[in-house]
Amino acid sequence: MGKSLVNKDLKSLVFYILFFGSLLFFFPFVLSDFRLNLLGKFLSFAIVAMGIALAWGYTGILSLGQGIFFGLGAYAMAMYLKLEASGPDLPDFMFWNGLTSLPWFWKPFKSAPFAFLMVIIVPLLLALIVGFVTFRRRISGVYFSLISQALTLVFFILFVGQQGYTGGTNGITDFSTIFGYQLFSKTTQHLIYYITVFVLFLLFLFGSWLVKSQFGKILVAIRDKEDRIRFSGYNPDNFKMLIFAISAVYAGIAGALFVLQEGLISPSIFGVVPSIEMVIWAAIGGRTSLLGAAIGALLVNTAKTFLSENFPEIWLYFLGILFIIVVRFLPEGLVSLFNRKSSFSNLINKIKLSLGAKYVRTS
Amino acid sequence: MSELVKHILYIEDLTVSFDGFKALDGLNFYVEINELRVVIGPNGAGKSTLLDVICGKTRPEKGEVLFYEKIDLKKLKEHEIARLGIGRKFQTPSIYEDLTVLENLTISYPKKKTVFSALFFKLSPMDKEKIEEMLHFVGLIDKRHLKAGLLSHGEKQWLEIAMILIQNPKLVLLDEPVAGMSAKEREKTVSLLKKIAPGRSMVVIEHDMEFVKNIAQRVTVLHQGKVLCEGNIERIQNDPKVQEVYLGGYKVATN
Amino acid sequence: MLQIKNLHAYYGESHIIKGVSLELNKKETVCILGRNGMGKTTFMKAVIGLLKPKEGQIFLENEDITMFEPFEKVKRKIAYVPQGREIFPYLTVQENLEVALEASNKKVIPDFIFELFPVLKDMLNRKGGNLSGGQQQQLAIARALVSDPKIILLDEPTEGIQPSIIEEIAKVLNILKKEKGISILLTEQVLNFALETSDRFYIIEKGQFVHETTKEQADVQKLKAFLTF
Amino acid sequence: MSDKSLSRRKFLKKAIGTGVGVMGLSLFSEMSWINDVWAKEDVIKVGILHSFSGTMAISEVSVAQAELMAIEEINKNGGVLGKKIVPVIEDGASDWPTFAEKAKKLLLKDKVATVFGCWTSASRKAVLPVFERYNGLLWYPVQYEGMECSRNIFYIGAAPNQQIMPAVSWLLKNVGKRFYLLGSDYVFPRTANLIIKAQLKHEGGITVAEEYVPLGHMEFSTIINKIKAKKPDVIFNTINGDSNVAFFKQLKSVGITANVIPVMSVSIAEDELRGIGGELVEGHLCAWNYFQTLDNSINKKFVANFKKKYGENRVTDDPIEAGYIAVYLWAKAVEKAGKTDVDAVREAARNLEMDAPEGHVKIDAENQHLWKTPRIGKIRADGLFDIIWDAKTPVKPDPFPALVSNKVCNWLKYPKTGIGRR
Amino acid sequence: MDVGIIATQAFNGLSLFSILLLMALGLAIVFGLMGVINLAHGEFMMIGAYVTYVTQLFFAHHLKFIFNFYIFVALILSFFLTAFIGLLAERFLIQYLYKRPLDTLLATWGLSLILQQSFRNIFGANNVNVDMPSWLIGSLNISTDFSLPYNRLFIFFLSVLCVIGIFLFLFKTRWGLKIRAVTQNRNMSSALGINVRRVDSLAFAIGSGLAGIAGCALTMIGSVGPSTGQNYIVDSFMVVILGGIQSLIGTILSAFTIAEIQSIGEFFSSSSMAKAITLIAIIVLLQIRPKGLFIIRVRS
Ligand SMILES: Nc1ncnc2c1ncn2[C@@H]1O[C@H](COP(=O)(O)OP(=O)(O)OP(=O)(O)O)[C@@H](O)[C@H]1O
Ligand SMILES: Nc1ncnc2c1ncn2[C@@H]1O[C@H](COP(=O)(O)OP(=O)(O)OP(=O)(O)O)[C@@H](O)[C@H]1O
Ligand SMILES: NC(N)=O
Ligand SMILES: [Mg+2]
Ligand SMILES: [Mg+2]
Repeated sequence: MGKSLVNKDLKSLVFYILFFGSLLFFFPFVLSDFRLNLLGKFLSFAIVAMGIALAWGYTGILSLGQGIFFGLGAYAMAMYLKLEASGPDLPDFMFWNGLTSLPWFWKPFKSAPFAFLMVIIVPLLLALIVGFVTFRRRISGVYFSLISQALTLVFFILFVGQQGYTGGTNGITDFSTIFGYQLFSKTTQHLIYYITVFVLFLLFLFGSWLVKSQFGKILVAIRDKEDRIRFSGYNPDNFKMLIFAISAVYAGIAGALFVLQEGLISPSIFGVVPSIEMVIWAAIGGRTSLLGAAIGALLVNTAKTFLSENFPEIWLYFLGILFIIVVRFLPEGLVSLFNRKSSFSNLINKIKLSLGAKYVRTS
Repeated sequence: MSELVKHILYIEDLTVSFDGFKALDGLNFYVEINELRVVIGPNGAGKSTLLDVICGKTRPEKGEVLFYEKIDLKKLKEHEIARLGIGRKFQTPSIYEDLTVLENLTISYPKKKTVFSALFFKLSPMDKEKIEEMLHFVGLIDKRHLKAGLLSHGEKQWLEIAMILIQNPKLVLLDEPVAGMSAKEREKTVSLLKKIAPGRSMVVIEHDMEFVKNIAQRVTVLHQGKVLCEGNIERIQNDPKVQEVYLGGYKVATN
Repeated sequence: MLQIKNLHAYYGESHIIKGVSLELNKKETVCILGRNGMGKTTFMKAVIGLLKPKEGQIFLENEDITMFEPFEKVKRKIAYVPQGREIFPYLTVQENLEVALEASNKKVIPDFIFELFPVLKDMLNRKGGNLSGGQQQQLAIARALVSDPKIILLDEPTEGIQPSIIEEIAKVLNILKKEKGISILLTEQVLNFALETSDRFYIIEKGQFVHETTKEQADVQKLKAFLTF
Repeated sequence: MSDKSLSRRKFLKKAIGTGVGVMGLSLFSEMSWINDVWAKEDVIKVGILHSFSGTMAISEVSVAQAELMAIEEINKNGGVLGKKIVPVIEDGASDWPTFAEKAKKLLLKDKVATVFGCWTSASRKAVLPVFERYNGLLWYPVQYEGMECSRNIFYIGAAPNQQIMPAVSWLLKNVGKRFYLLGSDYVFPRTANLIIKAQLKHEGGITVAEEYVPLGHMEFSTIINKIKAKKPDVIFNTINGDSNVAFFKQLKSVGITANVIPVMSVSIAEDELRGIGGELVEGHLCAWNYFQTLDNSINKKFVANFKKKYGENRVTDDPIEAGYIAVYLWAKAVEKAGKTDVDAVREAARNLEMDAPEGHVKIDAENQHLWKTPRIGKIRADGLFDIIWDAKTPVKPDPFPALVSNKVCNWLKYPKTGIGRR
Repeated sequence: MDVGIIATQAFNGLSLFSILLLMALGLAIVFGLMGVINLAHGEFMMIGAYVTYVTQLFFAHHLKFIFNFYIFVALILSFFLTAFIGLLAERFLIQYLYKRPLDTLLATWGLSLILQQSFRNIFGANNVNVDMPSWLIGSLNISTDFSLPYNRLFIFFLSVLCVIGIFLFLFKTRWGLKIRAVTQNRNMSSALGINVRRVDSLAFAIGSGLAGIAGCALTMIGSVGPSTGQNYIVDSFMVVILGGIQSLIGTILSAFTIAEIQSIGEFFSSSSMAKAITLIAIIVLLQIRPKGLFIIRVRS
């Protein structure tokens, strides 16, 4: 037993090194700038997916509102960038919406440190509030998921409606510099790519540490039997709030990195659809594995780009079928293919179960 | 704790009703510190409901539920009650199926249970030893790395008992701990309970009279949400009302 | 009636039932005794079809029903009382019972059910999930009887039931056997109950039968020994 | 059974493995050095960037078809500069960041000479910085709210003074003063209404209400009740997409026909009317620069070709026509410049004129918008229009109406930013 | 404000109520009872809508003389065709996911993408136009400024009919009982002699069929396009969630609550704000009743 454990750890270690090594030393040298920029964007998505793995995979909280947090992080960053791009003028969209002066809540975003802080604080606070009003009232499972979906819609409507303050449907776009450097110069973009990889790595380490800790075990226990954990003396509400907030912060940070590379943010990210897609990334890759979820985000988005570029008129079929196949046959996501042998045979068993022995239940 | 406190559990006039049906009906129930109390009674008498109220799962309609005669349990949440030192085993085994046996015990271990302490929690070698010992005791040492969901019914029962005991509670509530256990395990449970009994109070619900006889000091019989009769096992066995509503012709062999 | 030949069953890759053969005759009660985790429940599941056996055969009156779905077996008059009750929590007691009419040719719940379990009569409109543990167990047995079976599989039926009702159940099982000609396959850990109701005994250990005896020949001490070691 | 499941197992293993492989490969195939090895044929690549999926596909697919038709026609006549035009089609998927990504891809990876695309203002705003950053060229085919001035975009649809504002003036003169403004919650309607309100104030009209519905809104009964309560003379409709169907159906069912309160729409044209049903909207009004029923030979040929290519039941409309002529305008500019270089084409396009299905058009030298003729049509039962008014001559485009802005867009006068003060 | 406006507004609330109810009814079975988070519910509605479109075309071309009655044929066809497609989805996809309810969300999302694209490829990216039968155009005039549009009255009665039908089916028939049993405990139902596969398929098919009926009805007031279905999905789920899963009465109650909040809110503010207000109100209401307005509690 001990031996195979070591083996497994060694194997994963090799895998981690390969993964992050190739992000650092391989892709930047073989990909064109455009593709590297895409990859950087996908890496920011990978961060969202890791957050989802923490909340959903480990704790059983399926949030269909990650787009909100991603969006808030992105808007915080975009507000700073927009102010920097506008110089002394009012941002263009405010002007054509008839505003005459900068709204008070925009003002502090002139400061980069403040904006960076807000990238974390705003999602964190909102998640804590949402967590407070739902988990405390023991709203969980599907209820929570669908409430978070409704919230997404609320945010969408509000951001679209407050055009003068948010840029409306257009969102915030047209940036030029960051700290005075050209945002879209080759060097800046390369640097941002490396920062993204680095952040991904840090958040991966942090997440791994979390799930290995006692805290992580309690999360799994909550996923299993939330009611029971109370009788062991834990208050699951607090645990859930914290992990949900952490996953929100992951999304917020990802949003900020996204804006830096995409050069725009719009409320469409608050839409119901992007939030569902985020969950799908994690599911496809493997919701109970941080790196799995991250890889899911990379693969799904690569596939989406590849398919939509090559089959612009019918790519949705492929994507739809891909989702169905993975969910149907790989409930643990694609990582289960790469895991130890025994997991692989587990998968085979699962397939077998679903093909033949439908009534087998393990409870 | 003041010298005068005699009862760890002080319940008076407790009433619980569900849509008009009174599961507990003005129940008075007192358990002394360090007492092992057995509660029996017909199916549906309200035994599990009583435990539900004590550990905060069910809120009563009226009545007093005091811990050490002064802490009002009605006002507390489940985890707060658990932290006071009240551990409960459920009627059907309730464990974390996706965690290993070992992890099930580790998270039940009585250390600070706030969010932040959990982040930095580490078991000391002594704690580990205690857990190992407990695993040995309940015969799950070989299965400690197995996912708990894969245990058989009886093994799950054992695991849950171990989880309660490792919490080292002042008051242990056990709902039918030997249901589904084989004779051997029943005997083991008896000795286990006897071993852990000193220094703590216990309320045990059981239908297995053999088992009851082996552990009981004082037995309470509930019926229709009220106490029907209370006393030692002989007295209970010979009470005609108890025989009528509960025992039937059953007689525990005297050995 | 029921013949089981060399049955093997697995959970995933773990081999739980390892070649078990058993015969259940008409008007007979057979009891499988065994300690925790020895495979009693797994065996029952394999027989009723909730778990598909990997190897071996099950015959019902010479028809091979090994790979039948549970409902097909039930239609052939086998009833099953699972360990853990498995009551429909959101259905009323009455509805819980009515569901079982599916496999019977009757339209209404027969009265004898309520004679056997008078508690249920008072609770017809209560949701199954709200019954006490013992009440649920009674409901589970009653539900099996509603379908008017020829064979009943009972997985630890006395768990959580008060002594007087255990006695009742023992009586009922004996009556069913004698008067209705029902065959019963039972798992138990409580020897007293087993001795009161069963004609033959098997001891299961680690998925295999290690001892077999009839009531007449039964050596109680020996059986006890099996259960305690 | 176990045999069968074994082979199925193998199959699945393979299938899933292949799937993963394809995804991995797709990443590889995008690596720069592989791209460079790709054969370079002597053609001119242009981008078609529209939504082929999502909500906006409803409108954008037809425009893309018109653009493709124009490309095909030009190729049939020998192409531009003797080379064939090859369209690279990308799906913006009704999602603005996707538009931006695809725009980058077209410019950086495919290195297209120009791009025809977008519909919503939001998608245009999303790609605008991309086109400016990489000095690409976008031909935008839809009417819009103005307030924009980019040297990398040619605006082929109407500016506010070529559609909305003439429509308001006409309504004030011919229908009444009390306007009920109803639009989608969205940039174009909100900005358009800003202009309309200013204009009403200026020309003596009254805004009785201003109301926005979320995109995709389906339930108009309450709004219609409000309309009844406010008793406007006209409803000025800037609703986009799906919701129009619901709006008109429900309006009709409570008996508000064009005779009672006419609706003037600026975001629906013949193509959308197909999905609403002519009887429902008969008698209501739309303002555009082009209608399928325009009576001139160029248009007749255009309509005939379009129907021949895409089906008899298909119709043409303003954005479709704009998409179509955008391709011709670009081709003309390229011929004039003698190369596809963006700066050269932009210079060549100044003052470029053309006889289009909508009549004579000209690219404004100052602001890169198109001179167009405002028109108003009345919807017939067959979903086409009777043209009841037109401005007689093309109007100079003005992206910054003086009523709401003191800016002007003039690249000749302000070569740095294009924007100056009035 | 005069009486007519107020009366109309009251009727609008009722009308929205019936529409929401119709939309949510299928979901109440598929999601509320079976636990399948069917994100393709909107697309299933669109199947009904497109069936109506095709039926209407057929009648317009071949059965002109009875064109006005096409809607009844369309209702029936919508139900059965959508039910059939639901059946296929259940057979080939959903049945494997009953143990993993959250995963149904992902798989049905894939399904909805495929369905949307199919609509686009079959019927074109544009909206299609469904002509109403002439007797559904116009309204019953009670007074000069209070009138009840026939199409809304029709939908109202249709939804009442569907609710009654489903209610009787679920609670008064053996099949209904079986559906409820199976959705609570699949294994045990099988062990009591129920052919679980059949019941699952039937339940899912009926839920889908109801979505088809809703889609058919909605052609009378809304548009029919490839992605129209997405607009309905959040609303439908909110109705079921607020009502409390497992409870049909709850669904009715919640449809009513939501409709009233929405239509009153809309009258006094704007549709966008009303929508946001409604969603927030739902969240607040769930604070007070975390498992829905009407929930049957059981212990374990
Ligand atoms: N939520 C509820 N709604 C309605 N009745 C309930 C509810 N909870 C419990 N009851 C009823 O209350 C009574 C007491 O139940 P309880 O579980 O306490 O019995 P018990 O003494 O533990 O029985 P057992 O020995 O069978 O476990 C039973 O009749 C049960 O049906
Ligand atoms: N779903 C499952 N997956 C894997 N292993 C299982 C599963 N369920 C049970 N087991 C294992 O199978 C063995 C037999 O279990 P089973 O439930 O049949 O025992 P049992 O004899 O009924 O015990 P008990 O008296 O405790 O009910 C046990 O060792 C258990 O750990
Ligand atoms: N430009 C528009 N109609 O969005
Ligand atoms: Mg109990
Ligand atoms: Mg068992």
